[in-house]
Amino acid sequence: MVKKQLQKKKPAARPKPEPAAASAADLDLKKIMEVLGKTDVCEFEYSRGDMHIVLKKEPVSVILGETETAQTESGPAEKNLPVLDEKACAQTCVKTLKSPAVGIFHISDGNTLIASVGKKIKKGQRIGWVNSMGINQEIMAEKNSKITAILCKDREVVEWGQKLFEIEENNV
Amino acid sequence: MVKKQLQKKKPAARPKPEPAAASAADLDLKKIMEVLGKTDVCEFEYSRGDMHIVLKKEPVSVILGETETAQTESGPAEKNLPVLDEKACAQTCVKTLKSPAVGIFHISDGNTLIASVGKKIKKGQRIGWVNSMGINQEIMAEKNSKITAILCKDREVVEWGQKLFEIEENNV
Amino acid sequence: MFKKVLVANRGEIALRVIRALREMSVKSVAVCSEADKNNFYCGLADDCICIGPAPAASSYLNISQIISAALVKKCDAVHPGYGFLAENPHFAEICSSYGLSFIGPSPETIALAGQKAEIIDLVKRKKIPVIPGSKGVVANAAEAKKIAAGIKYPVIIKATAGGGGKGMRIVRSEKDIEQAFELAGTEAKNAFSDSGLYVEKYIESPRHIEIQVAADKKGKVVFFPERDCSIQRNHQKVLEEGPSPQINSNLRKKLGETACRVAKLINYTSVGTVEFLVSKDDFYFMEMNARIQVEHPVTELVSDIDLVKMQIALAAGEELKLRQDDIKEICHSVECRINSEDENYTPSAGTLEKLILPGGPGVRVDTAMTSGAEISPFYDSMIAKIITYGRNRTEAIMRMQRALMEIKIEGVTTNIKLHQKILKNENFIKGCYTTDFIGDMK
Amino acid sequence: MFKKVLVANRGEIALRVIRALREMSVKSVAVCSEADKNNFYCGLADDCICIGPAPAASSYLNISQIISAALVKKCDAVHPGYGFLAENPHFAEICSSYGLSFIGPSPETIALAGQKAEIIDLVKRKKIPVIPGSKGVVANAAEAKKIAAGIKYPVIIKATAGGGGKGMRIVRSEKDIEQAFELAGTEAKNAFSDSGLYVEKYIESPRHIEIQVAADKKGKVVFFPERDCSIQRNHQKVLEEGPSPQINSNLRKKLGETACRVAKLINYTSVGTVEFLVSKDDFYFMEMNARIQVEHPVTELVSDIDLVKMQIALAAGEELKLRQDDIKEICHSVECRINSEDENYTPSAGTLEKLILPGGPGVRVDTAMTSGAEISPFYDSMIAKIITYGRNRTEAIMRMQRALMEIKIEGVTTNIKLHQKILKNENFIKGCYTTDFIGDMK
Repeated sequence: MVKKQLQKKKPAARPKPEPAAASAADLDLKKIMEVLGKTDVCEFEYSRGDMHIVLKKEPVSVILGETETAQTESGPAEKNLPVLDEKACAQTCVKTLKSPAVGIFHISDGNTLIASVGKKIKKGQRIGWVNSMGINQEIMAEKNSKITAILCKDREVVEWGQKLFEIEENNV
Repeated sequence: MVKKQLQKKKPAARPKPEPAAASAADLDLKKIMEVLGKTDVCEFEYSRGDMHIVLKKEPVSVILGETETAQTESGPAEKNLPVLDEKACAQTCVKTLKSPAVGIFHISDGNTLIASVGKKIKKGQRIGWVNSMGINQEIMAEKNSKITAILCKDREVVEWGQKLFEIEENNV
Repeated sequence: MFKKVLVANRGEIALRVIRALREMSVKSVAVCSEADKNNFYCGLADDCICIGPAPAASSYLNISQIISAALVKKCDAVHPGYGFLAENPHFAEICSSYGLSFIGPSPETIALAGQKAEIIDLVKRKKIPVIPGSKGVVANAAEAKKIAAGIKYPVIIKATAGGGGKGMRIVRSEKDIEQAFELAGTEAKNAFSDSGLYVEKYIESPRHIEIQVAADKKGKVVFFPERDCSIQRNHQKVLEEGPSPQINSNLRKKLGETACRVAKLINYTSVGTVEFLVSKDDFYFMEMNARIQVEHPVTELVSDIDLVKMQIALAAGEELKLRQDDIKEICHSVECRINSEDENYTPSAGTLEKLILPGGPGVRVDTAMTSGAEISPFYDSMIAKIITYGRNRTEAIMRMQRALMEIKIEGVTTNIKLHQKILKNENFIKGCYTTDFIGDMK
Repeated sequence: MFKKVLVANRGEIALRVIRALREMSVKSVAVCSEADKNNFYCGLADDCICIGPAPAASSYLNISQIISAALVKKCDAVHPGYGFLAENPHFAEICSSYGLSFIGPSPETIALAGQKAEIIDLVKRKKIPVIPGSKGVVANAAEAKKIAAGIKYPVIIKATAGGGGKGMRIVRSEKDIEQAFELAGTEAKNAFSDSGLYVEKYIESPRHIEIQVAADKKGKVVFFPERDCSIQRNHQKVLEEGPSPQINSNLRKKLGETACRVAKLINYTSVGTVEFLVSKDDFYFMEMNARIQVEHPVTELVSDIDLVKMQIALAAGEELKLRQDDIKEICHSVECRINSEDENYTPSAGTLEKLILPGGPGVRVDTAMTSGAEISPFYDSMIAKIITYGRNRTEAIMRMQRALMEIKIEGVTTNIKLHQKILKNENFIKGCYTTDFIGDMK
C-alpha cells in the first residue's frame, strides 16, 4: 500500500527502524513531515483508500549513497579513530571527521598550522589531534583527501562527536 | 502561492481565522493535517518553491453550503431559542436543534411522545422542551420541517448547547 | 460532609477546588463555557457540564444556568472560587434558597464585606484603626474638599463598590480635588454601575499586608501568618510572599488578632482575608475579602494547612479543629503569577504552543493550562501560579529564580522577565519594599 | 563553596543536582550521551558536554571522558548522582587525583560500604545487630550447609558484590542448599564478575526500613526520620513512604542512633542511607548506601531539608549546622516511581507522545521528561517520581491518589495502575505491610 522513494538516507548513529516504514500500517502524517524535515528524503508519495499524498523536495545536486557510521557503533574511543559521517558518491566522497573524545582540539604544532582548507592530505596523515587527559588522539583521513573545511579553532574545547573537519576523499 | 479547495466548512462557534489561510506564509504541515482530520475539507494542494503537496479525501455525498450559527453569538438563552447548526442547500436544509439551557429534556406530554423520527412539523410547532429551574424552554423549528433524528432521551439531563434534534427544513 | 459539589468557576481555581474535593472523597461537577469545553482540567472533575457560550456574562456569571446545573447534577453544594460570582451575595442567597450550600460566608456577611464604606465605619466604632477619612459615601466634591482639609493632603478618592484600581484617584492638593472627584465618579459608574465614592488619607509608601483567617459557625476564629502583597502594578498583585520580611512577631500577632476581631464582627464563617495597609508599625484596616484568594497557596505552604479543604469542611458545618497554637510558620513562601502579557503588560490571548513547567524540591505549580491550551480573550490571562518554599526566605527566593528559569512557554509572551527583575532587585532581596516598588524599579 | 560542578549522571537525578547547584549559585555542567543530547534538562545546566555514544559503557560509565569533561570545563567538583559511577571507589579516587572534589564520601568509605560481607562483620563486632549468618564469603556449598544448620532454615544466599536481587536465593531446607548455592554463584559471576556468596538467616515477612544520615568531615552525624521501602517487586522498590506507619518513636530513635553509629564506624562524610530489616521490634543492619538515593525526596519533604544541597555543602567542607533536634517530622510523604513498563512489568522504551504531570498542593514531581521525550532503551525506564505530602498519612495518600489520576501519559505503558492498586489496598491503608506485600496482593 505504501509507495516511497528514498533517494538518500542520512547515516544514523544507531540503527533504528526507518520511521515511515515502521508506521506504514498506521500512517502518522505528522511523523512523516518531521522525517522529511530532518532527513534528506526528497520525495514521498502515499496512497491508501481515500487518501493520496505527494510530498516533494528538490533533490540536492550531489547524489549520495547509503552508508552507516560503523565507527560510532564499535566504540571510537577505544579504537582511537575519529567519528565520521560518510557520504559516498561516484568520484569523491565528503566526510566529516568528528572528535573521538572530550578534550582540547589542536591544529598547530608549536606555531605552525598543520592543516588548512584546500590542503591535500595523504591517507593516515595527521591533520590535528584532541588532547584528552594528556593523551593525544590523532585525527587523520583513511584515504587520500582534501580538507574542505575546518570546523573548530586551535585549542578549542571539543566534546565527543564534535565536527572537526570536512574532507573530500578521493575514490579513484 | 497557496491553492486550496474548501468544499465545505464546519460551522464554528465563534469566528476564527481559517487555520490554513492564517499560516499560509509559513505553512505548518502538521496543522494542516490536524485541520484535515477534524474538518470536512476534502482536498488540499500546496506548492511553494521546491515543495508540492496534494492531500485528498473522498468527498461525502451531500454537498453543503457555508453557514454561521448566528444564534450562538447573540445569546440564545435570553432569546429563548434553541441553538442550532444550519447546513444550507438547494431544496432542504439539515439543522441541528440544540439545548438553550441546562436542564431536563422533555419529549413527552404525560405518556404521549410529541415528536418522533420522520414526523413532519410546522413552523413554530413545539417538539420538545428543556425544563431549566422550573421554566420550560420550548424547542421548535423556524420553518416547516421533518424530524430526521432525536438525539436525547425523554427526561435526560442536558447541558447548554447539547444536540437535541436533527431536522430537515423545507425551503421550497 | 457534602456528597457532590458544583465548582462554579473555571481555570486554575476550578482545578484547585476539584483537587481538594477529590482528596476529600467528595464528588465534583465542573461547569464550563463552550470555550473551555476541551480544557484538560474539566476532565479531572467527576462530571462536567457546559453552561453557556464563551462570554462570562452568559456562562460563569449566568446564575440560572449554574443553579440549574447544580440541581440537575444533584449537587448539594456550590463552590464559587474567586472572581465571577464569589462575592455576589444574591448568588449565595439563591444557592441556599434552592437547598444548595454555598461554600463561603453567609449572604449577609458577603454583602457587608462588599460595602467598603460600611464595614470601615463598623470596625472604626470598635476602635480598630482605619485610614482617616469620610464616614461612608461622600455626596459631592465640596464635601470631599471639606473632609480632605480635615485629614490633610494627600488624600485618596475610592469607589465604594470598587476594586482593581478603578474609580481611584490620589489627590495631593486642594486645587485638584474637584476634577479628580468627577473623574473617579464617572469611572466608578462605568465599572461598577455605582458612582459612590469615599475619601481617605493617602498613606505614602505603605505595605500591603493581608491576614488569612478561618472561622467556623460557632464563632471560633484563627489567623495565619501574614502575606505581603506589596509588589503590585496598577493596584494588581504581581508577586506575593509570606511571612512578610518587614513584619516582626509583635506586629504579626497584633495584625492577626485584629483580623480575627474583624471576622467576628461581621459573623464570618469561612476562610477569608483581612487586608491592612502598614506604614512602619502603624496599621490600618482596609477591607475584608469574603472568598478564597489567588495567593492562598503562599499561606498553605507557610503553615502546611490546606485552606480549600478547610473552607469546604467549614461550609459543611464542621468545627475548626485547629487551635491558634497549631498554626506555625513552617517555612517561607513566594508566589509569582505568570500572566500572558505583551511588552506593555496588557493581557494577551493566544495558544500555548508549548508549556513546560518547573518541578523538583520546594516548587508548587497551580495551573489549568497544558501544552496546546488557549489563553482565551474572554477570561483573565493568568497562565500559572508558581509557588516556591524554603526553610528561609533566601532559599524560597533562590528556588523561585531557579523555577522561573525552567519554564518554557511558546506561543504567547509572559511577564516572567518582570518577575526575574523583581527577584534580583537589591531592595527586594533585602526585604525592603512598599507598594511603590514596581514603579520605583523602572 | 565550589565554583562549577560537573554532573556525572543523566535524567531526573542529573536535573535534581542541577537544580540544587542553581539554588546555591554554583555553576553546573551537564554531561550527556549522544542519545540524551536533545533532552530538555541538559539545557537547564549552565553548560553541557557530550561525552560519548548512547551505551552507558561508552558515556556515563566512561571515566576518562567524564574526567576530561570536568577538566576542560574547569570544574572543581563532580557529582555522581546515583547508579553509574556513584559507588565506584576508583572513580572517586581518580577524581581526587585530578584535583576534583568527589561529592560523596571518601573512596575508602565507598569501598568498604560496597563490600557487604566486610561491613557486616565490622558492625557485628560493635554489637550492632545483624542477621545471623556467615562471616564473610562462604567458600563452598558444604560450608554453606554447615552455617545453615547453625542459624537454622530458612536461610538466604546473597552475592557479596550484589544488588537488585541478582545472585540471591532463599533456601528453606537442607536438601535444596547445594543447587541454590551453585546457581547463585553463577548468577553473581555473570552479573558482577564476582562469584563471592554469603549465607544468612532469612527473616520472614520483614519490613525494609532505611535511615537517611548526614555526616560532616569533623565526625558529626545526624539522622532523619526513616523511610519505609517495604513495597518492592523483585527486590526493586516501587513505592516509599516516610515516616513508616509501623515504627514507633522508640524504635525510630534506636534505628536512628544505630545508623549514626554505622556512619561513624566507616568514617562516613556525606549524606547516605543505612538499610535495616525490621521484624516486629527487632532490627538488623543490612547495608549502607554511600550515595544519594532515588527516594531521597521523601525525607526532604518529611523534614523540609534539602539533602542534595546539604550533600554538596558537606563535600565542600562545610560543617553540619543542623543539630539532631532541628530535624523534625513536619509531615508525611509518599513517593511513587512511575516507570515505563509493559503489562509484565518489563521496562519498555518508546516516545512519550504526551506527558501531563500532576500539580497543586502537596505534590512534588521530579522528572527530566517532557512531552515528546524518548524513554531510551539504553537507560532505566523511570518516567517520573511523584512525591506527595500531607499533614498526616491519610492526606499524603489521598493526594497521591489524586495526583496519579491527573497524570496523562501517551506513547508508552506505565505502572500507574499498580500504584493505584497499592494505594487502595486495605492493608496498605492500615499501614500493615511487609516486603511480601506486592506478592501477596495479587
